[in-house]
Order: sequence, then C-alpha cells, then structure tokens
Amino acid sequence: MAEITSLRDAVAQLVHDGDTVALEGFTHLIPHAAGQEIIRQRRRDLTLVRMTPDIVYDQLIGAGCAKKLIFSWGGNPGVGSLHRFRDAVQNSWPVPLEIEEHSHAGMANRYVAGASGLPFAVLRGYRGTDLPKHTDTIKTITCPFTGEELAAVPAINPDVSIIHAQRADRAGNVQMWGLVGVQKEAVLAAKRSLVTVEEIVDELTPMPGQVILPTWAVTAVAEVPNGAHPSYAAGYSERDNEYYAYWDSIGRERDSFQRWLDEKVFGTEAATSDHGEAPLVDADRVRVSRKTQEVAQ
Amino acid sequence: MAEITSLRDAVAQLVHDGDTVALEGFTHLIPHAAGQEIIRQRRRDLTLVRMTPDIVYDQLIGAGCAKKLIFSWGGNPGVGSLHRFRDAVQNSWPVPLEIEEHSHAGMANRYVAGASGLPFAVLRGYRGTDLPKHTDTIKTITCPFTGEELAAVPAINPDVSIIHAQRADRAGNVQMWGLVGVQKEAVLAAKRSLVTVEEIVDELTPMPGQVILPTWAVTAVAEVPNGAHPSYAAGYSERDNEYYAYWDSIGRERDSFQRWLDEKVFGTEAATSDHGEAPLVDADRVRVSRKTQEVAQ
Amino acid sequence: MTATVERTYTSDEMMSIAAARALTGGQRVFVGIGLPSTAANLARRTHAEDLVLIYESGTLGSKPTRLPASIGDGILADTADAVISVPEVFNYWLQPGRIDVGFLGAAQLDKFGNINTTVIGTDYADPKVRLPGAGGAPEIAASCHEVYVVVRQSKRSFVEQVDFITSFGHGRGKGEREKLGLPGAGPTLVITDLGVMRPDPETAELVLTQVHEGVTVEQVKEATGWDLKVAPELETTPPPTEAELQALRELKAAK
Amino acid sequence: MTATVERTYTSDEMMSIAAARALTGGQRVFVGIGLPSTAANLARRTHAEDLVLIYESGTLGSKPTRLPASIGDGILADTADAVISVPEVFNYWLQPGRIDVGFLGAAQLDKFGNINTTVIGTDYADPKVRLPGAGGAPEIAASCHEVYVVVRQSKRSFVEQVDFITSFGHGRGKGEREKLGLPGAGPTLVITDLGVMRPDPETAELVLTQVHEGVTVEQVKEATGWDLKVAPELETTPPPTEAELQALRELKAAK
Repeated sequence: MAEITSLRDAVAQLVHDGDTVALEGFTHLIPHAAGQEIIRQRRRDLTLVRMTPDIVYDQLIGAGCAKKLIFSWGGNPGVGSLHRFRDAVQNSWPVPLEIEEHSHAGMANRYVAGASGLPFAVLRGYRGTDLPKHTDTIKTITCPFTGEELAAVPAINPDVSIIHAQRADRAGNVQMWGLVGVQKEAVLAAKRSLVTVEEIVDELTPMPGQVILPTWAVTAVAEVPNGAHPSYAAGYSERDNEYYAYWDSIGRERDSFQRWLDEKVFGTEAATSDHGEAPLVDADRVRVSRKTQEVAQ
Repeated sequence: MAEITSLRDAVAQLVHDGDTVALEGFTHLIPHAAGQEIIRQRRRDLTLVRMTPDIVYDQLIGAGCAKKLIFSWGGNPGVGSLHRFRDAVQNSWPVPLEIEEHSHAGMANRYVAGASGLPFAVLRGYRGTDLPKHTDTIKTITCPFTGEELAAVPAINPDVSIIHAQRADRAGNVQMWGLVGVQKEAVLAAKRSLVTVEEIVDELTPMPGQVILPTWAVTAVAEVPNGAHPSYAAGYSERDNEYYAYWDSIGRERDSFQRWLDEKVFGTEAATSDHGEAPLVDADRVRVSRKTQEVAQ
Repeated sequence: MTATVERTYTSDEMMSIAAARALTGGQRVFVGIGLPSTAANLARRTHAEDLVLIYESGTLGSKPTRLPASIGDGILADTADAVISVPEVFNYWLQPGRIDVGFLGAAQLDKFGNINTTVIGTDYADPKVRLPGAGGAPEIAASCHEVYVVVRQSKRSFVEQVDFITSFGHGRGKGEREKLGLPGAGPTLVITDLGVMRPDPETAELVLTQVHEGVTVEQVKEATGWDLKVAPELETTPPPTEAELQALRELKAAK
Repeated sequence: MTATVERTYTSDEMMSIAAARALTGGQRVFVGIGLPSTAANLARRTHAEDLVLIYESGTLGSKPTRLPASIGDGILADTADAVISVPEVFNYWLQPGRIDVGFLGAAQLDKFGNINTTVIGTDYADPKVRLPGAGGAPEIAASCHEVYVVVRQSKRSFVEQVDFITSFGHGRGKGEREKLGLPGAGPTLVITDLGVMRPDPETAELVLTQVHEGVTVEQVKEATGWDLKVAPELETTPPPTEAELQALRELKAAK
C-alpha cells in the first residue's frame, strides 16, 4: 500500500546519497518539483537515469547531486543545449559527471526488462552506430532459433523511481493519462517509488488512455499541484513553453544558475499544496536566448 | 488501409490451405463467426495458434481444418474437456493433429516477439517442468550481463490473425476494450489480419481501457454483429454461459458434432449482418452435461 | 462417521472455507478459476475484504459480486482496479515476483507438490487422458511467493509421482527449487475436501497437518496414492461458522 | 544572386516546402521535432492530407492544427488515432518496419548520409561540443523503409566523415547496410536550404540532384565539406507556390 505523505518526507525517506534514481516523464508529466526537493535536501553521488534529461536534470546536475547520468537524449527540447549538463561533462563543474549513453529504444527496453524482472532485453538496435564502442552496457546476443545477432541491454532497476501523475485516490492508487511515456515501467522496475500527483481524489473516474498503478505497486504518493511545471499535466495545466527558453538564460552561466538555486530552491520550502516555483512573470525573463539548435530527438 | 468487406470475402481472400492462423480473444471477444466461416469454406491443413483453444478450435479441429495446434491451454472453460480436440489427439479423428504445447507466459511472449519484429523472446519460464522435453520451441539463453540462464521461445508470426472487436470506423480503425488479451500482439505479429466487429460507426468515441488498431495495421474489417457468440463483446453482449455447457453435449460424440456442422455451419450462409448461429433456445439443450473438470487454467 | 449425520455442510463447502481462511487481508493472490476462485472470493466476503485478486485474463484487483463464470467473465474487468493485456499480466506483474500467493487447482498432484494438468499416462504422445495443459500455472508456481493448491482428494489424483510435471512443486525433495533458481517458495499448503497438507520443512514431502472435522486420518490415507505421513501435532479444522457458510452460499447463488 | 531580391520567401521556407513535397499521401512518417515536424505538418496541410504522423512520444496518427512546441506537446496526443507507451512505439511500431519514412534532422551529416548528434570532435570522452545524443534516431534510421534528412547546409555540418555515427546512413559506401542486416534503405533524400541530395545508386555517396531556385551549384559546393558531386541531370526546385507559402506561414503562426 502506498503511503500518502508530503513531498519533503517522501524524498527524505526514499532518496539516499549514492542511490540510482530515475525521474521519468517523456516531456509530459515531468516531476520537476520532486527534482527540486532532491536538490533542496542536498543529495549527493546520485546515478541519475532518464531517457530525456532536460531541465529537471540540468538543475540536479548543476546543483552537484549527480555523479553519473544514464540517458539517451540530453537537451532543452525546442531550445538547445543543457548548459549545466555540458559544463559537468566538459569541465567537471561542479563535480565530474560520468555518462552512460544509449538510444531511446535501448533505454525503453532497459526499463521494460527492469519492470519484467528480467536481467536484460533484446532489440534490433545500435547496428552500425558508434554507441557500442563507448557504452559497455550494449552487447550482442544470438537468437537460439535463427542464429541472428541482436543487441542486448541490461535491465535498469533504480533504487527509486519518481514520476508525476494526474491523480491518486485516498488508497494510493495512481491514475495518469495522455502521453504516458515509460513511467509505468520506471515505477515497476524500481525498488522504491514516489508519485507526485496534481490532486488526491475520493474516486478515480475512468479516463480514455488511462494507466493505473495499483497502490500496492507504489511506495509513496504526495500531492503536489503543478508539480510538473514547466512541463504539464494533461487535463490540469499547459506546458510553459516560455520557461524552457527562459531556462536557457538561467542555466547558461554558473552565476545565474547559482542565484536561481539560492532563490528558487534553497530559498523556498518544499512544495506542498502549491508548487514552489510558480509560473514566472515576464519580468523574470530578461535574458531569454532564442538560439535554437534543432537536431533529431 | 484496412478493406471493409464481408466475412465471406475476407476469409476467402486471407485464409489459405496450409496457412498458420491465429484466432485470438482471451475468453472475451473470441471470433467464433470467423472460425465457422473457415469451416464453411473448407480450409485444410491449417496450423492453428491460440493460447486457449476452446470451443472455437474444437469446431475447427473437429471439422478437419487443422493439421497442427500451437497452444497453452485447451479446454472448455468452466465445463471440462474439448472432445473433438481429444479425439483428434488420441484417435487422429477426423485427421491427425500435431500439437506444440507451451505455457501462457511463453505463448504471450511469442506473440510479443512476433509483434516486435524480433525472432525470439526471453522469459523466466518452464523451469523444472516437463514441457521442454516435448516442445522443441523452448530453448535456453544466457544473459550476456549476469550469466543467468533463461527460457527463450521463438516469435509467432501467423500468416493470418483474426480477432473480434467492438467497433471500427469507416476508415477501418479498430477499437476494443475490456479484456483485450493478446489480440493487439496477434494482429501486429501477423502477415495479414482480419477483424470482425460488432458494428461499424462514423466515429470511435474514446473509451476507458480502449485499444486502438490503426487502419493501416489491419488488412480487413468485417461487420459481424454477435460474431463472438457464445463468447461476448463488453458493451454489446453477455457471455452465453449455457452454450459452453451445451457444447459439451454436441462435441462429445462424432455424430452429434457432424449433425451440428451440417445444420449450423454448412447449412447456413456466412454471417453478415447477423451471426449465423443465434443464441440457442432452451429446447436445443437437451443433452447438456454438467460434468465439470476443474483444473488450473 | 456419526458426525456426518449432524453436519449441515458438504465436504466441498468445508474445503472452500478452509481454503478461504488460508488467505489474509492485503495479500495479492493470483487466482485460478474454479475452486481457487471460489475460495478467494469467499475470503474477500468474510475476513479479508482487502484481498487483491489477480486473474490471468488481465485484471488487477477484481472485486466481483458473484462468482465469475470463467476467467474472462466481464465482471472481473468491470470491478478491477486496472485491466491490462495478457502479456503484461505475465511479464510486468507475475514474473517479477509481485504476487504473494498463487492459488491453483490440479488434476494430479504428487507427494512433493508437483502438479500435472497436461496428460495422464506416461506416454506424452499417446496419453491415457489428454488434459487441458499448462495455462498460466508453470510460471504462477515458479514466481508467486507461495503456492496454495486446492483440490478434491482421491487415490487417483494424489499420486507418488505425477505423470507429467506441468507446474514444479518441490521436484523430488527439499532444495530442488533453489537449485533451479525458482524464486518462490512453491506449494506451502494443499487444501482438500478431507484436510490440509504442508511440506515437511526437512524433506519437502507433503504431510497431513490437519483433518477437517469428522474426517479420520484413515480416510485421508485411503484417498492418497502414497504412504501419507501425519504431522505429530495433527490439528482438526474448525467447522464452518454460520457466517462463513452463509457467505459461501450467497456467493454461489449470486447471479 | 540577382534572384534573391525578387524572392518573397526565405531559404528556410523553401527547405520546408521542398521537404513537405517529398512526402506523399498515406505514408507513415516517423517525425522528429523541429524541421521534420514542420515539413510533415505542412505536407498534411497541402497535398498529403492523409499522411500518418508518428511521434516517438507515443502518438500514432497525430493531426495537430498548429506546430507542436515539443515532441510531447499535448496536441499530438489529443489529435492522435492512438496514444501508446514509449516502449510500444519502439518495439511494436518502429522495430518491425511498419513505418515508411523516418524524417530526421542532423547536427553533422557526412558524404554517405551518416548522422551525428552525439559529439563534435573525435574524442568522445573530451568532446569539442557535447550534443544531445541519439534519442530515437539510430533505430529510426535502421528500421524505417527510407530516411529523409532535412537540415540547413554548411561546411561545418556537411562533412567528409562524421565524428561519431549516431545514426547509420550508408557507412563508407554501398552495401554496408545489407551487410549489417539493416532492414531499411537508409537515407534516400537529403533536403537542405540550398538543394536536394540523393545517394548515388552505385556508390551510395550523396550527390546533388536538385538546387533550389536562385541557388547555384557553386553555392552548394561551398557549403559542403567534401567534394560534392553533381548529378548529370541537375534539376531546379520549383519555387514555393502561393498556396504552399500561405499554408506554411499559417502553420507557423498558429497557436
């Protein structure tokens, strides 16, 4: 049975220094508030796992929480680079960041294997690419029936997976809909899990396209309205596209990032009934960079 | 794009002698009318694939359409044995029936591999059982990361898969809900596919728990109201539990089965706007056997 | 057998009630249709309201108000917390060991809790009786934390060694599951219409630990195809309570 | 360059329109965000209304009425025929070869259509520039029947050999895809702001087959980091029609 608790208590109990932590949400339902609470509680030496490390991991990496990143696409979607991620990879600032790089297909299958209790997954992937030269978690396996060689990747089983969803009921059953990405797999693959939700309700009205996580498959649920901002929760909020551009101006320099950390993360309490960082007023967005770098996702 | 056609034309075009054919539907949405149309068109030498060969395959096997059955549980659910299946296995009547026997977990994964374009699937399965001694499509594979040995099963890629669903729109997009079993995987694993539906509608109203098959992933759609009888279509019909017991009295003897075939299959036209065999009146059920054999499914 | 004349319940009812009692609240139970389903639903109606029933047709947390007529009864989906595909049931929920109890039936069961639902007779290619086959049972028996078997007892069905191992119990004795790397503890409880058996902690051989009220040890031995050992502290199953009997009968009568 | 003064459209607009024209109705297109998404949506707005757009965020048959701001824009889900999980996108839909065209961008592209979106510089551990990485591209490039690349052309981005093969094109020449067992035909079309390149049928080297109106071969060569070959029958891209330009501008303006 999932415990219904506060974000602060959940992160304190579930996320430990040195843990392997996955925050998932494929552009939709990204658990930003939980990421900032991990920073606020000053966790260190985390191995961060995420298919698309975007702003949420730029923040965690820039704050020095991570020693390693396992990922398949790291960028600020529609805007350009993640400057804190680049600074860590290229200049070891604030701490060195080891990377383990896959493709989306590989990462998705690593979660599937993790959720399935299997040690590895098989896919037609990586052929001809330079990824296997640099990533030792890509191997080959031979089909025992046809002799064909395919790629094999090991299961991901995070110590903790954290996702954001639309709703939970008071028993802790979780409901999400819209683009559900790899969140179910991330939760089922993990030893412990935390789901932040827009609201806790008496009853989960069935929704087309819903994914349900029964309470007994989740460790903790915390109500964090707008906890995905600047990402969004279908049915509750819209994506704050301007914030993504604004983030470029914050993340670009160490100083501006540090000021943001002090003011918006360390200077505030854990999000509870209202998410710490509210949508920004225009005045905050003085240094928005429009430089875009469009590359294949 | 799926062609919207009649059941008769669809079976004539898509199902050929010697084909590997999967009719799926896990107790719900079983494509009975399509099965009877295959009998009516007197197909021969089929390799029939189905997790739970129940009445629909008892009929096809008894009619001599099959040379081989690939399956994981063959019984009349809640009633007992499939007499035509037993007669074929034990007495080669009306023709010999080769069997290839798996577990549900193995069969489900064989379809998943087929749908995924992979030659095989990996699972923790069959350990300690006698199945691998008799089924040569169960092998072992070693995890390249941990060295652990797991079971491997080859993909199933039927020549044709046939399922029943609640609805399609006029473009041929298919919608089903409720217990959706392994139907999506069966269709995606197949070279060709036929979906019989309760009705063809102008627009598919979204439903909680729905599975959508886009028209371009389906070969043909045929409107066959009540085409799952005696199975059911959630939202359209109820399971005819009495028919399952009644079937025991029909299938038990070759004579009664032959009379049923002549009258109910060969004596009728292909189901079109109304399914050939309507729910039975009580008078038809004179020899219902109540002998039940409860075994683990 | 003077007790029988006084009994107001059948041995089948005693079996279902004894099986229901074995389940405790909050457990996740993978439920086979038939006797296991009756017992699991009875437990939900009596002492274990928050039992989580999982059916291989793709339902997590079904709460049927009547007995499902088949594993695919619509009521299982309509009352479930979540409805999922069959591959997902096996891959995401059963295989990783998320289920506490696998509740199975058996056509043939042996001394070490191995289950046969495939063929009677030792020649697979030419069996005496062709049974339905494996279904979900081999992986249920492998992956659930424990397996409870509920089955009517007879010399024909309780044998020294099954003709075909469809679902692995304890093989030929203690330690074989570990050697095979099977994660669950295997059959820890066998409930019949006569009594209850559990594996001996030293040998894994099924031992009679409990007889139902009014049943003698001799009756159980006569209905067993091997030399059944009896636990030193044999217990007697308390007879059904009024509440249990009423709940079971209401459940069976409900349409 | 006298033509430029008369042009009422930008070279980016020409690129998007040329890319849109490459798509034909009914095709299933796996769409990357940015330039490919603009082109694919423009095609749906003009000549290919029944184009099936597939986004890796989990949408089959999206019909957005404006350009999605990201691959996870809610409008992609709201207008889709089906919304599925990310593992399903890759395993059930991309991997088995159900998609006709993979429509990709590139940070660096080489003579044989190999794509780099990982690192600039030959030392992976200490790159000159760290790019976002692979995303879905390696398997899109492997499994779609064909790959179209849409990218702005420059000497810096069009190189003799990419620093890192993120997505395999034709390797070092004809036949390498077959040897690797890659099912799709790989990059068959590269559309830039200057013209169009296609692989030579004999060597698989990208050859200039088309220049956009007002662009000279010399301009294209100057923007290419290898000795670009020109097809014997070089064509000129017809300029945007009024309808195309209007559709593109409406699409870009729509909120």
